Parts: sequence; C-alpha cells; structure tokens
Amino acid sequence: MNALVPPLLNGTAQGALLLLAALGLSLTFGQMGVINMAHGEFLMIGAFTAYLVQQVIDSSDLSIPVALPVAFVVAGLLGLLLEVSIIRWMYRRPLDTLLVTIGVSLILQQAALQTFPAQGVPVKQPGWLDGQLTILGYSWPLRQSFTIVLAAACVAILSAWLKYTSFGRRIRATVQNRDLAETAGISTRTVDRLTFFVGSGLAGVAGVAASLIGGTNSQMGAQYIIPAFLVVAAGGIGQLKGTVIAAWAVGVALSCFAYWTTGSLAQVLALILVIVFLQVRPQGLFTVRTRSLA
Amino acid sequence: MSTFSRRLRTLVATGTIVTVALALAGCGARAGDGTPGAESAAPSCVDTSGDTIKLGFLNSLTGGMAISEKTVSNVLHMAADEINAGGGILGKKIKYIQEDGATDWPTFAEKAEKLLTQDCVAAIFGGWTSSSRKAVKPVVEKHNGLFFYPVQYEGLESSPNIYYTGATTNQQIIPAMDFLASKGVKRLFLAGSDYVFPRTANAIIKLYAAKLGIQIVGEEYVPLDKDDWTTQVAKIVAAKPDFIFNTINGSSNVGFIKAYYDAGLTAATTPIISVSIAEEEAPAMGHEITGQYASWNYFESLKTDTNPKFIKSWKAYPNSSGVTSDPMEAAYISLYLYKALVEAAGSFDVDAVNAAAKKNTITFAAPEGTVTLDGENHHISKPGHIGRINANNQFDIVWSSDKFIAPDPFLKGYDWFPANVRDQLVKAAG
Amino acid sequence: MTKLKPRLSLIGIGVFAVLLLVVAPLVLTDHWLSNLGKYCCWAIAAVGIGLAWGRGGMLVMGQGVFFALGAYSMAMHLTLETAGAGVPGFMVLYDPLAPLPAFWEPFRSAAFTLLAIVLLPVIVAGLLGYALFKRRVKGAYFAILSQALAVALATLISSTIRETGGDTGLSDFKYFFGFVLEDPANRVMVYLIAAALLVVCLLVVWQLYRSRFGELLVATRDAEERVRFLGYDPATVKLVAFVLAALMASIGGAMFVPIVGIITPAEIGAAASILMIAGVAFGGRASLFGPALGAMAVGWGQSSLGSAWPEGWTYIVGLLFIVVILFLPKGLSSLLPRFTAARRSPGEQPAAGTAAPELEAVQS
Amino acid sequence: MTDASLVVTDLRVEFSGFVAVGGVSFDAHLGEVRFLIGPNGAGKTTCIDAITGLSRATGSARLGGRELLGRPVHKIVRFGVGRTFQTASVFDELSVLQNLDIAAGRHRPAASLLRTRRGVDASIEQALEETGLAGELATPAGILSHGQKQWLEIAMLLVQDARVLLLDEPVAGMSQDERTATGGLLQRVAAKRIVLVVEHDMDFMRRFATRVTVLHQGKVLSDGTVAEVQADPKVQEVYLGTAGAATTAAMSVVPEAAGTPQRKED
Repeated sequence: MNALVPPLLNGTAQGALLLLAALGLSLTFGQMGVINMAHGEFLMIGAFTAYLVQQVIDSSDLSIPVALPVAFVVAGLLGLLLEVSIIRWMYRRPLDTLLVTIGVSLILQQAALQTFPAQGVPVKQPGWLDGQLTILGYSWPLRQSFTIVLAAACVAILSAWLKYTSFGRRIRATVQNRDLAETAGISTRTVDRLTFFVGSGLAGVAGVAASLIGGTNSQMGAQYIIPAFLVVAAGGIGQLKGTVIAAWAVGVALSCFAYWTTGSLAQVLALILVIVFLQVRPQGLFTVRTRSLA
Repeated sequence: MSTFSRRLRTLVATGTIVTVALALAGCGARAGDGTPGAESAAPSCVDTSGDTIKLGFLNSLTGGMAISEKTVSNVLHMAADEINAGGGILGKKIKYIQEDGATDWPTFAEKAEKLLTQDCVAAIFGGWTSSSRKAVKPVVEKHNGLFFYPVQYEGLESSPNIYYTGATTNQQIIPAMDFLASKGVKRLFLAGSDYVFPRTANAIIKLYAAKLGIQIVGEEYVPLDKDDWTTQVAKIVAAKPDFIFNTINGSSNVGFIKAYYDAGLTAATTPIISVSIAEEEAPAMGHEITGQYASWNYFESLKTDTNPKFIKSWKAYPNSSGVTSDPMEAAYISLYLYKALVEAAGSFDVDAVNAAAKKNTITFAAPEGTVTLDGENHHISKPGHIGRINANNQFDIVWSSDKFIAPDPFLKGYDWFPANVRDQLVKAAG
Repeated sequence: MTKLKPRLSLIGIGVFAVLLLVVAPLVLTDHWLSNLGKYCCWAIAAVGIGLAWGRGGMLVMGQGVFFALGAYSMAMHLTLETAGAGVPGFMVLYDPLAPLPAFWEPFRSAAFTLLAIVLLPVIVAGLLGYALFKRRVKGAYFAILSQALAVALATLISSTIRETGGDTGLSDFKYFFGFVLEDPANRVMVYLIAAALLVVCLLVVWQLYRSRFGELLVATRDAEERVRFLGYDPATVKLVAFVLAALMASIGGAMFVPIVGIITPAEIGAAASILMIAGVAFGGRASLFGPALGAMAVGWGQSSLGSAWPEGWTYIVGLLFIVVILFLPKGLSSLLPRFTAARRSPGEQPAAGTAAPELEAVQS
Repeated sequence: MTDASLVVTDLRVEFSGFVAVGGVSFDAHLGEVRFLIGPNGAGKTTCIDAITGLSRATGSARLGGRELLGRPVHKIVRFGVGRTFQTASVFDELSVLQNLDIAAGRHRPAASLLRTRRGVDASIEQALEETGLAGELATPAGILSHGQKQWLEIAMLLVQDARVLLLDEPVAGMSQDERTATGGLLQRVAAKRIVLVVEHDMDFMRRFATRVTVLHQGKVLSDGTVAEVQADPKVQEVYLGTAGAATTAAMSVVPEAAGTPQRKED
C-alpha cells in the first residue's frame, strides 16, 4: 500500500467537510462582507437537527437524507432571523459584525448546552454508509466518500444557482456594486436576506455531515469556525473555486501532517501554513483586481 | 514648557505613591526566612456554632467541561440531600454553596479561594480536569482547606489538603493492563487525547507493557477539542494491533468510535478498552459499541449491597441523567467520606480531620463496595473491574481484581516503575 | 476644550491611581484584592487593545499570544525558582534523565526573565506586524489571522507537555523573585506592582493619545491610504501601536502568573482572547479609561455574577457583545459625553459611531 | 523645460489585460495650471494613480529628473508629489488643525511625534490663510462643507510642501462661487508649484486652464492651450458625436468613484 494513499484520501474527505463549513461563509463573508462567528453554531444546529430528525424517522438509512434539507432550512431560517434582527444594521461595519456574532455564538452554545443532554446526542450513520472502498490496497471508509460527494453536490448547486438563476445574478450584481444594483431596481434587502439564508443553510448541511464524523454537542461548532474562515480567506474573497482548492489543500495538509507527525502538531502546522500563505498572498489564491483606494 | 514640568511632577508623584506602597508591602517573608505554609495561613473562618455547616461544590456549569461536570454537581446535591435527610454531619445540616468553575482554571482557583475565605466553607468538592485540580491545589494548601476530587486521574500527586476519591493509575490503568495480559494481547495501540492524563497513563502503560511482554505498536494523540480521528485510525489499521487502549476524553471519543467502525474495525477483530467511556457516554457515541471494554471501579451493573439504593435514588432525583457511572459514584463517595472523616474526628477542623484520617481506619459502604481511606496518601482503596458493553449500553463485568486495590499514587509497589523517576516525582510533589 | 480634556484625564488617572494603590488595599479583603489584581492584569492587556484596536483600527483577536509570552516567561522563572536546582517535576515522568530543555535554562535568571517579558513580545510583534502590515493585511483578515495564531499557540503548548506543562499548564509557584508567595504581605506587594503597572500603562497611552502620534494613529485608522499620500508609511505607524499593545499584553500576562498562581493554554486561546476584546468593546475601545474599566468590569462580572447565576452570566456576556456593538459602538464611555452634551445643548447629537474604515479591509 | 518639471512618457497601465492607459505622455511645469480632461474611462485618474504609485505602470514619470514609477507611495510623496481624491478624503474625526498638523509632520523628526503639539506652525497658518479656513481651526473635519473639505485637502498639500499637486476633480460638487475661489487659489499656488488638475467641468477648465491634455480611451487625443484643444476636430467628435455612447460604455467598465472601493470583472 502506498503511504501517500491514506493521507491523500482522508485529507480530501477532511477538506470536503472543511469546504462544507466554509461554503456558507464564502457567501456571507465573501459576497456580503459579514463576518459571522456564529457560523459554527449554525453548523451545530444542523447536527442537532439531524438528531431530532432521527427521533422522528427511526431508520437512519432514511433519516439522514431527510435531515439534509431540513437542516438546511432550519439553520437557514435561524440565519435569516439573525440577519433581520441584527446584521442588517451593520453592513457598513464588517468588523463589528464579527463581535456581535461572537455574542450570538456564546448564547447559542449555552442554549444548546441547556436544551440537549450535556454529554451530547448520538446521530446514527445510515447503514448504506457502512463499509469501505478498496483503493490502491487501502480500504477507505465509505462515509468519507459521502462527505466528498455531499460537498461536491453543494458546490455544484451553489455555483449553478449563482450563475444561472436570476436570483444568483442579482446577488452577484449586488456584491459588485450595491448602489448601482439598487438603482437598477434590485431589492438589495431581499438579496441580503436570501444570501444569508442560503449561507447559513449550508452550515446546517455541513452540520449533518459533521454529526456523522464527530460528536454532536454544544461545543462542536467552535472547532470549525477558525479553519473555515482561513479557508475562505486563503481561497480569495468571493471566489468559489478558490475556496474549493483552499479547503482541499488544507484538508490534505492536515491529514498528511497528522499522518507523518502528530495530531496536535498537524493542527499547528496547518494553521501556520495558512497564516504564512496569507502573509505572502494576502488577497488569497484568486482575486479580482480592482481599482480602488484600498 | 509648563505642561512638561507638570507632567514630570505627576510622574514623580505617581512614582512616589508606588514606591511608598511597595515599601509598606515589601516587608513580607523572603525565601529562606523560615518555612512558609500552613502556619502563615489565616485562622479558619469556618463557623461551626449553628446547626448548619457550609460546604462548597465547585464544578464547571458552563463552557466545554460542563458536558461532564454538571452530572457530578447534581450527584453532589443528591448526596447532600441524603445526608441532610439522615440528620446531617455531626448533627449539622449541610448548606452547600454551588460555584461555577466555568471550564476556566484560574476561575477554579478564584472560586476555591472565595469558598474558603469569603463563604468560609468547611470543605470543597468538585473539579474534573487535572488542570482544575492543579489550580485549586495551591489555594487549599495556602488556606489550609480541604478539597475532595472525584475523578480518576494520572496519580503521582498527593497533598495534605486534597482527598482523591477517583482511581489513581494503579486502580484503573494497571488492572486494565492485567486484563489485557490475561487475554493474551501481544500488540497494543495507544490512542489518547493530547493532555496530561493520557500522556501520563501511556507512559506508565509502556513501562508495564514491557514487563508484561506486550508490544506497543503505535501511539496517537489528538487535541481534546478535535473530533476527527480518521487519519489516526488509518494508522491504527496499518499497525494491526490486537487491542486498542483508549485514553481519549470527551466528545473526541465519538469521532474516534465513528472512524474506528468506518475503517472496518470491530470488537471481534480489534477491541477497544477505554478508561473514559462510562454508562453516560456510551449511548452518545452514535454507534453500537457492543463488545467493547472499559476499565472502571464502579459500573451500574455492579452487584453490591449498596448499589441498588444508589441507582434508585439517582433515577428518582430531579436532575438525573438516568444512568449511574464511575465519576458520579466517586463524587457520591466524596461527600460521605467527608462525613465519616468529620465524625471520626468529632470536628470540622482541617487538622483534626487529617489527624483522624491517619489515626482511624475510615471506611464507607460505597456503591462499589466498602472502600477504605489511606490516611497517608488520601486516596481510597477500590476494586478494579473490566466491563464489556452490552446492547443496552450497560456493562457486563468480565474481569475483576482479586481484592480491593490499595491506592498507590506513586506506584511504590511496582518494581517496573523506575525508582529514580519516582524519587524525583515524590520530591517535586513536596 | 482640547487643552482641558487631557488635563482632566490626567486628574482621572491620578484618582484612579489613588483608588487602586491606596484605597483598595485598605478596604478590600485579601480575596477581593487578589481578584482586583487579576482584573488589573486583564486591564493592562486591555489598555493595549484599546490602543491597537480603538485608536489604530487593528482588531487584535490574538492578544493571548503576547499574554502567553509574558505569562510563560514569568511562569517558567517561578517554576524554576520553586524547583530549585532540579528539573520541574512534571518533566521527570516522560524522561527522567533528560536535562532541562535548553529554552528553559536562561529563565533561571531573574534579569533575563524580566528582559524576556519586555523583549519577546516586542520582537515577535515587531516581526509579525512588519510582515502583516507591509503586506497590507488588515481588517477582518488581520483579526482572523491573529486569532488563528492564538489558537495555534494554545494547541502547540497543549501538545508539548514535557516542555511546557501542556494543557495543565504551570502552577504551584512558591516564590516570586525571592519573596514567599504565600505571605499575605507579599501578595499585597504583587498586587501593587500590577496596579502600578496598569497606572503606568494608562499614563503611557494618555501621553500617546495627546501626542502627534496619537493623531496620526487615528488618521491611519480612518484613512490609511490618505496617510500614505502624506508621506508616512502607515505600516510603521500601526507597527508601533501593535508592538506597544503586545508589550502591554505581555506585562499583563507576566503579572497574572504570581497573582492567579496558574497559567494554562486555556488562558491564551481563542476564548480568552475574545473575552479580552469584550471588556474593551464594553468600556469603549477608543477612550482612555474605557478599555481598562471595561476589562475590570467584565472580570468583576465573572467573579460576582458568575457565582450568583452561572448560566446567566454566559448569556449576559453574549448579550453584552450584541447590545454594546449594536447600540453603543463606542462603548459605555461614549454615554458620558453624550449626557453632558445633552445637558449643555439639548438636541445636538454627537457624531454617531464610525467604523467605516474597516470596509476597505475586506476588499484589499 | 526645467529640471523641476513633471515629465510623463509613454505611461501604460493594465488591469488584468484591460488597457486603462495605453502610452500617455505629457508634462507639467511651474507657473501653469495644467488640466487633464476626457470622458469617463479615459484614464485620467488612472494616470494620477500611476504617478503616485497606487497603480503599477510601465513607461516613465519623472519629477526633476527623478523616476517615480516603481516606488512605494510614501516614498513618492517624500519626493514632493501630493494628490487629492475625487471624494474629499480628510480625517473626519480630527480637527482642521490636526489634519494640517499631520500633513506638516513628515518634515519633523520622528521623536517629535511623541510630543504634544504646542502652537501652530507658520506654514499651517499660511495655508489656512490661503485657503480661507482660518476660522475653522478647531472644527472637526467631518462636519466641514464639501467645498471646505476640498480646500482642506489642498491646504494639506501646501503644508506638506508638495512640489507637484495632482488634484482629482477638485471642484466637483462645489457651488459657482466656490469654484471661482478654488480656481483663484490654484492660480496663486501654481506660481510656486506644479499644478495638474483632472476635471470634468469644461467651464471651470476654460476659465482657469493654462494648458490642457485631452485623454480618450487611454490615449492622448489632443494637447495644447484651451483654444487649441477646443478647435481640435477629434476632441469635438469625442465630446459631441460619440460622447454619449463612449461615456456609458466606459462607465460600466471602470467605476470612477475612487472613494468607494468597487469591483470589476476580470
């Protein structure tokens, strides 16, 4: 068995989960400039939704596919609520959105801790994800390929939605020039709300995927938020393909470091790698050149 | 220029205030001025005149560790209620003050000091992580207070002001190794969270494994707050162990268990023995873990005279989590052990309690059996049990130690533990 | 007005100094005095955050890194002082024969330790700041990068148990530069040092804020490009503020260790770094007293409200972030002039909070 | 052509393949108010951006024989090149005096930064006098009128002792009286400094320009005095004939508002 195979495959899966967590951010942060530190808690809500769906639909074969859209809607609606109540007042103050949403994330964590059993809740894996694929002599967990497929599907749907639907075009127009879009008759308020709904909903989907990988508890969101932001930043703001590549690279780097060094050191090295990368290329992998004062 | 000179004056004035204040304060003891310690502690402010006695409970009710510590807090409340219903300690009803450690170790230190000096409690119960214990230790030593710590830990510590009612390594880790040896395990993999307990436990495991002829085929650690174990499990698969020794703590265990089954490992081929998965954690794994093992001193399924009553009270308790587990039971013991100590001493005074611990044989009919306090090292004797998880997430006991294991935090009774290390550790522990 | 205000502030610092250095030790119990000492340490770091973030526009979400440099320098020295000639106990288990790690050795010296507390943050922040500001990393990027650094450092320390004590941190210090830490008189002295350092830090920023540099810093915060077109290099301006903030965080961390008696990675990671920001935002990021008083208020809230109502306190901190940032972006300290202004000329509202400069940051 | 002139030769600026400025040459000298005009998207502001180091460019821009291109912004400023922006860019939270003091600051030793300002520099008083802002000394710049902000910017260039003043639409949004005052100010300033004005306002240009360069789609269309330029048939065509279409097309390509950062597609 080639020593490169396990870290590459596992890293790709790890990157896919990171991508799912970052995808929503690349919308809300990349397209709208909102720094939502409660994104990790939306992910947590997606995971808890998966648990609740399993309480209703007993068969885990069925409950996870059902949980995906439900988690999308639940987390999305919560994001919408956040947008309508707080974020809308702060579009000119992006750094302040960061601080406000830290408050939101603290409250959501504590609320989850008090609502659900403190130890966390179990989310059962569908039977059709048990088993392994044998790739170059390495038996690769089937569940990992599920994460990758899910991430790929989300990216495909999102980019198609942005590209081909009129709503997607309106989002892009608003991002490029809010004032011009407004004068062109686009309701930027509706666009903001919808973008936030979709971005938060994607966190919910990521939460379902995460619930199949680790524990579902009040603290789970915290481990994704910083890496997800780094991935968006490293990919380049508002650049879907950049986010995809960055997530994959970070995932593979994490897995390779973990494979060759230790689990803790891998986390440190991966963080430092991204920080150094952003120092060398502050604008990320891909960038839109602009003529602006900034 | 006037501004400048005025500023200068201000600076000089401030400087003077500081210097005078420091000079006034700087009359404290210096190193070598004689032994610091209990003598310098202010006299205890514990009020024993009324018909109540104040005790402090110190657990994380918020933050990450609330996941585990809330239950300990609840069971302490239950024990206090029970003791009060039975007449209290020395005829005084317990009045407990619950403090939140907030998963923040300096907060543990602060709250311990508050409980001792502001609330004047007679003893403090709680803590979970080693960090919380290490934060509280200097505080209780300084104020000559008492701290009862209810969780299994890495040993190599003792303090006149701390009583340990959880297992030390020779009551949990070593029995687990004996069990593995009895199963004929030859290749062992060590998987743990990256903090002091797994690191220390694994250091001891490696020493003992060499003696038992068990080969350690790998050792992996993941940070406490990370759940993804897939890459490490790939390494475990490649290492082909007979058994996995799991010292992972918290929700990271869920990630480990999921990755383990996803990789095609099973209890039939590569079983796991855990020291942090108990009745409470087992159902939260999101995967059947039937057939896996755990090493504890107490299981809900344990057949003793006292266990049914404990289980019954807990299940009826308002904030119950439904199942009983080892850390809960150790917390339950801690309050009763304190009661027994105080009653043996006939006083709430710390020195009297410590003296009583040395002079008398303090026992308590605990749910795990009758435990005996070692008055010298402040740990208690415990039975070692290995349980195998059944379909109801309860443990079938498959192995037990011959007798109650006397606590040996510095592993003095084990010749494979290097004497020079022990000497240094004893010295460092003071 | 412009002349009067700094003088008023100076009187304020004087009153504050008397309260902290004279009144507090006389009035407070030992327990609350040591709590106040802890808040002072956070306040010292907060004064620096006020300088970097409030005046300089750099949202430093990773001050835990510099807090750690000071705290661990101090803790290593105190650990060695307690251990005497030997190797600290926690190191022995993993390798009984190995010598003290090389980077510990110099911390036996008190002079080196004090020097390290000052120089380490200056060097690290200097290099880091130079690299980031020259590349014009700012705004949200800067905030997230700095937080990522704090996370990385906390993880690194957690995983190097033999070298740093790991997750459990360093604790159980017996001596403080020859003084017995258990002696109440010495604890008062340690408190007074921390309080005096806080006063000194306030004096430093007081002078900075009224100096030309203070004006230049605000100018850089509000229109970095414009400053560049005046012939200044904004990177240098920001670097000075950033390095000073780092130095203050380091000093706060160094004093935290003898007062609290333990330092662990949890005190320097993401959550701790964010809590430092909370106090500054609450008190008023750009004001002189706001950051320090805000940090002390948050510390006090944690001690008192956290006892009375633990779950509630978490909600309060969360709500604090939301309400303050949403309605009082300049913090509580902005209420004071608002009241006085309202009394003087009703109807005339002072300019609302400005935080526009960050906008450009996302784009660059 | 003296040593003190600003000489721009074959200046080119590209944004990801889009040629914003394609080989522009012009010069500006002491004593004249030099205008750079052209429809939206002609590359006027981009020229200034390139000279001041904001946009990367090829070709050459020399001030008194010293090459400016390729140097960082603040170094170019230290050679004596100062500029204003389309949207007045002053420090809103600082007073007029503080704004000017910062502008005057780069001549002071670094250590003086740590001291408090005492009194008002002579150069600042003079600039206040010239721009008519003397009465607004303590006013926060944020509450000045639009015209006053523009004057404050010019005053900042004066105390900065810039040898070249590059002014980007200095009279946009001004009343007629303010325009006249600004024009007079520029003519006085031009006696000692090189003044280059980018402007849309044809009337203002006619009244105050000494010499004019007309840009169109990144190239020099015409060059000369106001009369010469106005007589140029190419200029007439651009401004009368296809002007409407060109303006609309250009607007969608290069957003002009430099104050609010904006995006452009690759």
